[in-house]
Amino acid sequence: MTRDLVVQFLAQGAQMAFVLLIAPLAVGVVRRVKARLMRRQGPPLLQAYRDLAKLLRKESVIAESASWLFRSAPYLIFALTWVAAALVPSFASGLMFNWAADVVALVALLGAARALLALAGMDVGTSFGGIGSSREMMIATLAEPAMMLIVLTLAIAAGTTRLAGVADFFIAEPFGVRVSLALSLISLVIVALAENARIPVDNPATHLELTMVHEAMVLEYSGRHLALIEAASHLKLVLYLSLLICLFAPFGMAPATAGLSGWAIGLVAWIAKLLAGAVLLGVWEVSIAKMRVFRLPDFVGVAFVFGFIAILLAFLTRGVFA
Amino acid sequence: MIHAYQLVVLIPYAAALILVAVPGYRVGATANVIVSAATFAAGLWLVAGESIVGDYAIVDEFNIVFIAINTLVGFTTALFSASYIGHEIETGRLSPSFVRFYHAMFQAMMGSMNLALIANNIGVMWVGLELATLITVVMVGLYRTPQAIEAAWKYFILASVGISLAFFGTILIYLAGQPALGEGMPAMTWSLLQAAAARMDPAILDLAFIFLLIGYGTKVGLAPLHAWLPDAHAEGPTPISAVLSGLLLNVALYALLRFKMLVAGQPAALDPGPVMVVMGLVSLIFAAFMLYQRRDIKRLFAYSSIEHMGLIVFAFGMGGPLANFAGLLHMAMHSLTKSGIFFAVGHIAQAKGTQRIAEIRGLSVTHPRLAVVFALAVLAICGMPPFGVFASEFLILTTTFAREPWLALLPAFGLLVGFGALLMRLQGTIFGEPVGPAHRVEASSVPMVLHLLLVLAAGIFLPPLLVAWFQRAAELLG
Amino acid sequence: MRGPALAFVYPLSALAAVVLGVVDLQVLLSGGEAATRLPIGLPTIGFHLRLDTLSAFFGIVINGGVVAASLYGMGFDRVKELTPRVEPLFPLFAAAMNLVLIADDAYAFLFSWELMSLASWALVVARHTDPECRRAAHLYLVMAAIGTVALLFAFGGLAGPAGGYTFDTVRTHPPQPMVAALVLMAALVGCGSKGGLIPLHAWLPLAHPAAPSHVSALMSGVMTKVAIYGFVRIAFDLLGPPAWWWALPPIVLGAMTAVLGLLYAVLDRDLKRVLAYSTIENVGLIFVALGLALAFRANAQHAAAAVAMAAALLHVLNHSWFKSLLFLGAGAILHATGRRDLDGLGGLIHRMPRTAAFFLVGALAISALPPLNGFVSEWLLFQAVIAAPALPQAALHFASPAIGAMLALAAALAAACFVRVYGTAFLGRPRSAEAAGAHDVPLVQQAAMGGLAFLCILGGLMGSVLAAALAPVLDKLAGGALPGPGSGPTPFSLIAFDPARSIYDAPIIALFVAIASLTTLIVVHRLSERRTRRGPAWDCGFPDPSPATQYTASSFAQPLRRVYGAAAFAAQETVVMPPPGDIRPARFSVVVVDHLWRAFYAAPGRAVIGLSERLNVLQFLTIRRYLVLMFVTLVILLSIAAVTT
Amino acid sequence: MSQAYEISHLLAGVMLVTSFALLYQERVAAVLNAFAAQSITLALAVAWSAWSDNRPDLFITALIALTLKGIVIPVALHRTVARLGIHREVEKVVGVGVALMVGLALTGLAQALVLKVAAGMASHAREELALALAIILLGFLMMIVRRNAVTQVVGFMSMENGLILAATGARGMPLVVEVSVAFSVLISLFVFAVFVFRIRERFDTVDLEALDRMRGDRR
Repeated sequence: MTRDLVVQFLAQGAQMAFVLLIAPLAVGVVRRVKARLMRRQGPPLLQAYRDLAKLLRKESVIAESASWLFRSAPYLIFALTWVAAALVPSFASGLMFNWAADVVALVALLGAARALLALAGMDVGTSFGGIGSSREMMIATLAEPAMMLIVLTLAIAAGTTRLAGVADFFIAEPFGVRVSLALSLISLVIVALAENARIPVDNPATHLELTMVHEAMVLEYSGRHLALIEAASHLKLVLYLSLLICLFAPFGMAPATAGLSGWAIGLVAWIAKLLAGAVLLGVWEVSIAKMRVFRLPDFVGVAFVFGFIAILLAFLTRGVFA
Repeated sequence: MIHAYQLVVLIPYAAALILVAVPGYRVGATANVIVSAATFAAGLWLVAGESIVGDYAIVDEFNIVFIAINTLVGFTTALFSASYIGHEIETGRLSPSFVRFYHAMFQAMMGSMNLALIANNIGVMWVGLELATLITVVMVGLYRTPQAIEAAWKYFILASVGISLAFFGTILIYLAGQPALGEGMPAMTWSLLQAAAARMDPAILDLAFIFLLIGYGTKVGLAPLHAWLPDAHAEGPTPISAVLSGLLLNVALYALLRFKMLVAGQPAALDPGPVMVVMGLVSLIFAAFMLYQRRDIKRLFAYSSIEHMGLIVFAFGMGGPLANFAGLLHMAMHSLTKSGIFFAVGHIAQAKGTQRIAEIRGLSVTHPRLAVVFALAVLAICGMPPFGVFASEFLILTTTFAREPWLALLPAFGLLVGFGALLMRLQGTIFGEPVGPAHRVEASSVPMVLHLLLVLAAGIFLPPLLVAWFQRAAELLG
Repeated sequence: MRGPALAFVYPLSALAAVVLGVVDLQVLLSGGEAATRLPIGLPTIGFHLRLDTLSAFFGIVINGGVVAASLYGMGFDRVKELTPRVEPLFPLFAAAMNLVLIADDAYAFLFSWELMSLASWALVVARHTDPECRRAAHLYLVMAAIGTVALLFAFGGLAGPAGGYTFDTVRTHPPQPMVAALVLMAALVGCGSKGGLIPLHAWLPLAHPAAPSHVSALMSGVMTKVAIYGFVRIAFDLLGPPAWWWALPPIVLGAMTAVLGLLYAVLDRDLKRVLAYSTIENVGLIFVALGLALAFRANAQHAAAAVAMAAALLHVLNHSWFKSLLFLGAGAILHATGRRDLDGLGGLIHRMPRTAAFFLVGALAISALPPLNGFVSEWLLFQAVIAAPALPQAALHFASPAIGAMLALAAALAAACFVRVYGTAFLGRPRSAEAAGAHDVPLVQQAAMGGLAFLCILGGLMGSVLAAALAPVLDKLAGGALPGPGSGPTPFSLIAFDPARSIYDAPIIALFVAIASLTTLIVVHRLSERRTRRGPAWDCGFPDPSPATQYTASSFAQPLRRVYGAAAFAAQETVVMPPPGDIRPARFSVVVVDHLWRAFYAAPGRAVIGLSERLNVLQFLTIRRYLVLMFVTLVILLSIAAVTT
Repeated sequence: MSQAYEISHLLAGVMLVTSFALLYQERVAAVLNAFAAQSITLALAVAWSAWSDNRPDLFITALIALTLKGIVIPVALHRTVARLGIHREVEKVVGVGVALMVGLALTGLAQALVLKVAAGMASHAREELALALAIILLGFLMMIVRRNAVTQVVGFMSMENGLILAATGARGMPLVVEVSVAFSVLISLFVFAVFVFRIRERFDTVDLEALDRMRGDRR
């Protein structure tokens, strides 16, 4: 009994470790793919790890006007994102603690990280920080309603808001409410792009001040703080990828009861899907241009519309729960 | 052996004769207070005693309340004017001889109103009411400024026409009662008419009620018969304004209600309810709107009296035990509160040396106590707890909604519009930076505080005796 | 009435509130109730009082707020803070609110309700020399009167023509369906006008800020809850079994209120007004939850009804905590800098660190961010919305996604709004001399804020415990309750419906975050370069010492205004660019139109004044014309008598 | 009895005719004469019913009507008019024709109303009631279709004539005498006021400014 508990605990810990370790790799893959498609050599796959290490080694310079909030925010942001990522079922669905937060709570955790980041952006008192924070929060107001609609669709279909539960549901009967699921897949992808500050919403590679959102907020950070922020954004990318995976491509994921072997299979499948997702993201990002900030409502609006249609369809072909 | 019901009439009339002769306004004022106190005592004696039905006098559950209020407010007003009139002489608005005249007239007026209240004979009641009216006409013109004379003259004309119509109505009641009660006195005696109501001629009864509604309604101040009221209140001496709003309107309404009892007693007659509802609503809403344009503080509260009379008539028009009860309660509360307000207004006018609202500011800074009393009184008349008006308005609106949901919107609308205006004026007068002079106030603040306390007490606890009277009267009113 | 005579007002009211709160708590936990009848009030009916679990719960909410406000009041400089106009009324206000909760007949209820309005009116107009205050107070009391009239109607309908005013009578004789519908609408107007439901909200952002800050805290954090109580009492207790469509008005109005309230808040520059607008938003959320509870109850889905009702009640409690906290914080800022305009503040986190910390807790809590208390109720509310598609009525189906989206939007806007507030008020660099010279408030006031902040955190972690404590109330109102603590993985996991369906376990998550951040801290400090250098802001290489270069509240609002303003307020930006070579600065201006104000306040006001001017002619007629009026009236009545038989 | 009724009916009819005459007259002097005629007729009617129903006290009423309203007041008013210099044509609100039409309508209304009265009351009483009602309404009409004070006072007095007629018509009604006395006091007050306060146009001024001054209530 206790041994079982220990195993469970280790598995949970392992997932935390995995997401943390694989995140920079995923980012590296994206960058590499983009570079290659642009006929560039591109950075080595492990560059992201090196960057983090380098940042950690550097001393951090903090503006005089910065407060304790500026210094403590990175740790919290990193921790929140990490925990959130660890609660999304990755290689196995029934892990020890991933009941602790359902989708709603998960989104809220990310929201907390976002709010802290935006506050940190305002802390030094520069114009760029303000630009970044205000735009970030604006984008969030566009993304969250769409996210809510997706959650609603899934809940209608699977009868639960627990990710593990949804995953189990789709593993059990892979041919669920298909059209509506496809639509909500699209809108979730759009939301993910917006949340992760990817093209066309934001350009992670940019340093043209007036167009940037995420980068503008972290402009004042350096050294270890910047490292944490970067790591957090990597984690967020992985989080959304594995969210997409767990909701729309859960096959291969180990059920709660599976033993070590099942977990191994699940892990392989998960990493494979994750990297595939990264590749797709890279392809997408080179094939489209960044939008002007105030075109975003139209773009994310698409997610909203699709999400809404998805629900209306789900009403027609649904398994009602009560 | 002389009885209390004779006293409440005789004391004032006798006093009037004496006071004409009393030189020196201080003595006169004191005598006025003492006499009014005596009348009040007689009134209380009546309250203590059981009901009386004589040939000429009647004291029953219905009018006892109004006799009590009448004598009480008469007393408090005398008290107020005793301290107020002195100031009027110092400022030279009145000469001592006029004050002497004023005191005599005051007592005569009180006597006439009491006469109208206790009369068991529709003719005598008519006489008393008209006497009171004509005396107030003279009082309104007391200052002899062009405005005062103009107001008095207008009051005189409209009142006289009202008098004539009311008299015609009285004749008609007699004619209606004649078949049942035969010729002579019986057909003019309340108690008998009340008993024989069912056998009275319905058609004449309708006709009579119309004339009485217009005739006495003019004195009640129902729109569109109200025209005399605001100016009379604004131009007369403040104690008279208090008596007008507090008592005369009530007495006129009392007369009207007596006749409504007769009509209610005759099923074949037309139901006066709808007419009263309409006239009440017209007065209520019209007056509420008129409040916004007022510049003179006394005229402001005169219009608010019209508003409340409208509400009361509306309640009686709705009829039914609850609404009638509420109407009676509101009559009592209104007369106490409104006369209290006029006392306060008198203080304010003395403190600031003007009645123009625009020149009254920041009383809460210059005269905190006065401001508190005034504010409480105004909020009370607006139907705010913990004052009695809240209880009556509560009953009126809830019962109306329970019976006629959509109709209830109209009185509510009127009350809200009026509230907006009064609150605006209240805030304007007691708040803000004070401007203009800030004299010491000579007049005694006992009367207004007393009235406020009574209204407060009524809001929190109504004596069972009073409730019993009201309920009995309410069921007579049908 | 000044000086030492009143020095004890705040301590005594704090003490009294503590005692009452304890009594309420005891009643809530024991599930018992106490009733009495005083021989005052309406003749033959009397003044009925009853303390049942529902009243007890709201009593806890209210007395908690009163305690905090009184503590805060103790810290006042009694010379400056115009005490004679505030102190006598403060206890009256608190007492009236408590009285409303225990009133057990229509008269007692409205009596205390109106007393509450009156007392708060006097408090709002305490700064009477400021014309804005007077205007706010006037609008406030008029709106309160409208609400009272609506409630009069509601109770009139409940009591019926016979006048059965006691709540017991009403419960035994519930009104006819048609009447009941009217009553519900009247109650919605009556309580909505006090709670700030659009379009009855406009007084709130004017009146709440006008009052002294601790009174603002009471009005915004607590008095609005009395309004909620009124609606719950009428709709769930007195009105009898609900019809499903009763749910629509509160849900739709509530959702619109939530979104619009925040849009107002995001665009406003006055700190206290922003807070007041966000109160409107939260009241909207609560009304949505109540509407859902009605819908579920009408369809006998008691578990879901319990979830929705729990969301409503917990949000009542939570909002009373963080909104009071935020208003007290705003009061502290006002006290320290004398300013309420966000664009004049900044950098206060350095000058008043404690207040800044407490305010941060409040801001994060009101943004519904885990693991604070705001999120607990928000989570339950979302669970209720997610359950809405299970309702049989098509109207509610198709409403549910719209509602969910609007609530999500509201949540995101709330976060944006309070990042904006905190970022401009406390972070960055001071934008004015006052802000630069600010100092933290007295200890007792810090204690008041600290206590509330602590409650916000505790409530966030112990949400499940609170929900369990609510069980008797939920059972009474919704006919169900949340799954108890035992049924979850841990005793503290909050469960909607059943563990398999949705769990939120705040302590676990908090624990995870704590462990994660601590380990990160330690690890990073182990392996990384620990040196830190202070330098000028980088700012892309062009740091500008002038604080004017920072983002202001207005500039922070710009993206949101661009996205939502055009639709909501017909917001228009105009840039006047001088021709090339002209050295005049370019001018930027924004026009924002408050349609609601125009339609529901300005227009009626104009109508009343205009009509009164028209009618005023009747004051200036000649005597002969008055006689004509009299004559015409007479003839009309005579003609009526002539034709009717 | 029947002949008694014939005569009283005749007299009442004559009074109604004089009311129409009042409406019809253009000049103040003529109005006053018409009024005097009405008052004298009233006196006759009252005297007649006093004699026929042998209620001697009514003779007092008749006497008052005759002396005060038949002679004193008309004469007094003649002199006032002369002094105020308004004996020329009076300013009317509506033309004579309209006034007469309205008068006829009112008479019809009075008839219609009284005809509804149950037969319980003696027919001649009903007739007289109808006439009295008509006279009252016509007097009221007179007050509002004329602009100057004197004619309006006259209108009021003719109203009051109607009242006295109705009162005497109501058989055995007490207090009639007292009331008629009271009324004559009232009327004297009226005339007195017209005398003393020189009320020319206060009754009906078109000068709103003046009214503002009077009322001290700026618009």
